[in-house]
Amino acid sequence: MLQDLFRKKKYATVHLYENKETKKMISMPIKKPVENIQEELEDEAFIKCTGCLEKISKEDVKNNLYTCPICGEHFRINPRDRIKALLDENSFIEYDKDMTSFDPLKFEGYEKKVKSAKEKSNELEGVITGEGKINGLPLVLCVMNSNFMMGSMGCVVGEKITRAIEKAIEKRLPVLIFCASGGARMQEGILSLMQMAKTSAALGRLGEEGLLYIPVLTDPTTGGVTASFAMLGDIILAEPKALIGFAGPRVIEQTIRQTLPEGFQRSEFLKEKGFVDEIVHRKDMKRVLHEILLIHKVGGERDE
Amino acid sequence: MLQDLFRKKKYATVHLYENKETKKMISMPIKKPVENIQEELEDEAFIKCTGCLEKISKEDVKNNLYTCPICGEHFRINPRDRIKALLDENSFIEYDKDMTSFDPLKFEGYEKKVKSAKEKSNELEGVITGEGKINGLPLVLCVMNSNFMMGSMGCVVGEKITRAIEKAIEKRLPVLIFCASGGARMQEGILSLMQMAKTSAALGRLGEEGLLYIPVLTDPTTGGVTASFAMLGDIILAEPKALIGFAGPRVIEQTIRQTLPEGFQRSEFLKEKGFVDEIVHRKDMKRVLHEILLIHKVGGERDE
Amino acid sequence: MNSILDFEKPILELEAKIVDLENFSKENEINLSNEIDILKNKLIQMKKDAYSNLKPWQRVKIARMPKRPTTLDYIQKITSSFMELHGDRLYKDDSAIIGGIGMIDHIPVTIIGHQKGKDTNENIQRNFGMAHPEGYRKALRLMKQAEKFKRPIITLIDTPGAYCGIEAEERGQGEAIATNILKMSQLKTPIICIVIGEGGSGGALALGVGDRVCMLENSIYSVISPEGLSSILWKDSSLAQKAADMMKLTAKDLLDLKVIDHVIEEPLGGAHKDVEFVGKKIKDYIVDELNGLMKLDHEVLLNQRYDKFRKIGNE
Amino acid sequence: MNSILDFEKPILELEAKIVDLENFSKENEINLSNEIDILKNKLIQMKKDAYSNLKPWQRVKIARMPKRPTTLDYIQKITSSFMELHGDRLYKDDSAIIGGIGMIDHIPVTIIGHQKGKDTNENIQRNFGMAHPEGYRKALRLMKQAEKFKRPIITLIDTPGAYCGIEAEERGQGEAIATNILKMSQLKTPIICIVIGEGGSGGALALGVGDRVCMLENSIYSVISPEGLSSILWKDSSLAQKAADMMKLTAKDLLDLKVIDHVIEEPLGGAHKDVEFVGKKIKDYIVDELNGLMKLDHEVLLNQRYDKFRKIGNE
Ligand SMILES: [Zn+2]
Ligand SMILES: [Zn+2]
Repeated sequence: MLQDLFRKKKYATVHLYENKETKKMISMPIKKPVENIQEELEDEAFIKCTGCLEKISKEDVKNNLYTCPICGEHFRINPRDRIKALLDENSFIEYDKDMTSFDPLKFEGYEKKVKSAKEKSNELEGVITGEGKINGLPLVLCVMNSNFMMGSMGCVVGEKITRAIEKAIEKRLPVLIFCASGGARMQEGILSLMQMAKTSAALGRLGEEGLLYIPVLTDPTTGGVTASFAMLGDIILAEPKALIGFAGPRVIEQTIRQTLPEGFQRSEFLKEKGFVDEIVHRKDMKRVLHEILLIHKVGGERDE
Repeated sequence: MLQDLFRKKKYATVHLYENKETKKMISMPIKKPVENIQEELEDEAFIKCTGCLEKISKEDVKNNLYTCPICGEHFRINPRDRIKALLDENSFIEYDKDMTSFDPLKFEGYEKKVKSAKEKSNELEGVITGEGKINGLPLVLCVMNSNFMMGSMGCVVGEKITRAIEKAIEKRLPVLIFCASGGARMQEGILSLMQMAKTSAALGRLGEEGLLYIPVLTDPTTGGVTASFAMLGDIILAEPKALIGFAGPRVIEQTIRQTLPEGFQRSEFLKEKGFVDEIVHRKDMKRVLHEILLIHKVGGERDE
Repeated sequence: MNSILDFEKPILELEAKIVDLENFSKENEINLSNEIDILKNKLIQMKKDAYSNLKPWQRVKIARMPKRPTTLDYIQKITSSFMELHGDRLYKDDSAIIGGIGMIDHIPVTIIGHQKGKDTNENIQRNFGMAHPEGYRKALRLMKQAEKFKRPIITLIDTPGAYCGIEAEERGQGEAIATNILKMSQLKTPIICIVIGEGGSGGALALGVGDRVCMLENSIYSVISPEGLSSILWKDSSLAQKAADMMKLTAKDLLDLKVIDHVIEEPLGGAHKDVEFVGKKIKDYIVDELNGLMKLDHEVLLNQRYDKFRKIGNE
Repeated sequence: MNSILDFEKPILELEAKIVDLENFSKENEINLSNEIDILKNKLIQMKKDAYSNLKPWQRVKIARMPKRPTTLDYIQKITSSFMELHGDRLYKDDSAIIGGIGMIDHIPVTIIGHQKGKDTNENIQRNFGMAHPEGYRKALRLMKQAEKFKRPIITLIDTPGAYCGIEAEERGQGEAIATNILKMSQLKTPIICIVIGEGGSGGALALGVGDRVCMLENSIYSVISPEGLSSILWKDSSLAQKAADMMKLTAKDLLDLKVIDHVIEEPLGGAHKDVEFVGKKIKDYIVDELNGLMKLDHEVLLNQRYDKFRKIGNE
């Protein structure tokens, strides 16, 4: 009965992972995420799904926004592909695209690591920022890149996100951040920690202006990002089964000297614990975001 | 070391029930409260303490503000005695002292009950309100009376407390409420429930004016009072071992069909759970309240 | 629980008899239309007699019927789009209270309500609509969100009461309810509260402080359950019916006592007989009232809200 | 843990030798004052050499010494009255963070700090100064209270980090820290943050957003522990010393990086050698800074606070 209710078309159908399905997903074991699904796909025409273990065609996976066509398993998606799938065609205007990391602490080996990350990801840094439209509704968008040093937050990531938020305040636009991060960028030391304060303070101003902020938590969202902008949304969405936590599971296991319960720190767990508003399948993301943007387009006034 | 620190004179010594002592108290079994210690005292010169089970002289108990001179057990105290012990001599000006309950629902047997409560308590209603001074610092004071129909909150209790809060707003004074209540007064039905909204809304205004509100939770504080003004303090104090809860222990036991853990819903338990700032012995109450009032006398400005 | 109430039995029997006669008439080709018309008129009269003079206890029964439409049923009827939001951002997502954002007649709103189940399984999952502190805290989070985005708030009240249990006490049931009551008196956005079933004590009031408070015709709102009152007064919870008669817990009683502003009509027999009808009535009420409330200055709005509760019980 | 650090051993040995000589001289009535003076001068030089050029790892050791004064020690030194307040009003009173109200030089203030224990028992009770979400939420409650009553806020930072555990994650460690960071950037009252020992990552920053941020000379502040960094970089936590040298975690480093505003002097050897002295320095710093900050408009104050963090890492 309740499920029927939510299957009605006029509702945002973001309830896919309710009830029985949720329980099934929560009880799934923690698995190693596919580090980079695109690379694997270059080898042959099929891969084995990490969710259902079925053989699936790479073409199908790609056509399904890098999710399994059989079980809905979400693989990591390149930020450019995500932006393309989400925004209206040709609506994206990128901000600060030339900004690149310096080496503030002269940290041994850091320059080399950044160089290799640039080559591997074909990006200059771990986040892409800009503005665009979803079905005609404008917004500021930041997409983190887990391919760039695990999406770690250094000064450039913090600065780009802060500038994007400030731009949104200036233009009175909502902000959407796709989070994907292993945490702070250690090679930038205390400066990287301070990006948590910088970005959060900017979000504080955004909120005071009555503007909407939606983080979407994708696999993995951990560390300093979880302890700052990932958890500060008016509405917090997550992709299915994403790892989301402050401390990483390995660190916790080392601390408590026991293995973690199944499903711990996954999206479904966080929703149950009250920290995620809804889990949204990647293919529904555009529709759900549009619906939210529409409701927030007008504040307390008729939308006519 | 830590205990030494707090024994220094310059600190408010409200830490009596810290550490080991707390644990001891928390593990004490729930006991039936002494319904009316004064009545018992009329019989003979000694009573048996409900805390330490020692024989103690009524005179000593009275001189100790109705606490056990041996173990510190707190017995119930008449509101007039409490006011006398707390306020500077002759500083109390009572508000609305003639206000008395009507029978809004024409509820069978209610008038008779009120009449008997008046005779038993020698008061017209379940709360005394007014203003006075603690070591020269003015405040508005409400003291509930567990002797008057178990301190239940009907329209007059709600109205007197609301008026006292509004008076405090007018005069820019802090508000102190000694809570003692079995909950809503059923004989006034839905009107009694609405007193929770009325008093809480008044406290909302007090807070918006930047004025201080301190509830002191005494035995028992339950039901509608706990779910309104008892829990809305800037600083919440409690007397030792007072029963404090939303649902009464008997109702909970009936619901869950098991006996409650020892110390459940006692002051020390609530402090541990984060709902009480400090537990203060009745003999320290005046000093502690004076200290708090002093700190709040000036806001962010030097007190010179 | 049975979804046919005792006093409905004669009506149902008569309905069945009419159907029998009609069948008999058709099968045997005997004209009984006169007799059937008489019975049908009698049925209409019986229904009117039974349902328009319901005793408080009968309304208690209707308000608690498992068939009675719930918060989600009405949300479906009154919104053109709705998205449920989850969690208190502190401890848990309590499914005894649901909330989310949606559109009513092109007005963006936040809707929050107690949610009972439709069957035993769902009732266990939703704890029979009895919230823990995290339920009230989720509600508060969503109400503050509504205030931020200048959305009016609609609350749908349907709970036997706040849950009585060890964990609920440990996590501050009293604090959670108290904080909601206070904050609702301060929220700078219109609030409309509608009791759709059971308005059980503090657990109801925690969603019940608004600019307008109204009740469905067969809903109840009280400081304690009839069973609770009778067990306190007479140490016998089976005298609940007697208690209900004394308590003034029906919509009409609360209107007379000026505790509520309006009673929303239900079809004969109760809201479950025609959810569409009741949904329409609720929607019309909300839209009408919001049209007025949304025009008010925040200061005026909050002063009126304060005065509304301020005067209750002040002779 | 040992409270005598390796590099201090020669100093302690020389100190012991001087005492021996003085005793010997006294007992045997032999004048050794020349020799003793030479040694004493040597001792002064040795101390200067050792303590004024401490390596980062040595400061890490000092910052973590069990003897190092804690939040409560400093509260005692800097306030004329203090009352601890308890609880987050949601779930628990977390004793890894303490807070309360008091007077510093006639100024009412709210003081909040991580609290380590003095011995193993107390450390277990206080979880070694590693807070759970409820600790940060208590801190936030007290900070909002301070804002309401226009009291400046002093935070004393001394934590290895936020606790890593199942319950901490379940109750939203990330959410609690994030919310504190955001809210601290908005509080309309002066905030002074002082790192008195370990400033461990997000757990430190959750009390670390203020108008002034300063550090005691031998305290540290970093995004990860040296052990954590070395185990990530070299899969070997025993190379922590090497990591510490690379990390820029000392007070002087952070001053150079413009992350902090000021370094508070400690006596040679560390704060534990003279708590009175350090307490006085802290108090003077607080009073001086508050005198300026309390004169500012809220808007100016908040803009300056925003800019302070806004510019960090912006080349
Ligand atoms: Zn699959
Ligand atoms: Zn005793």
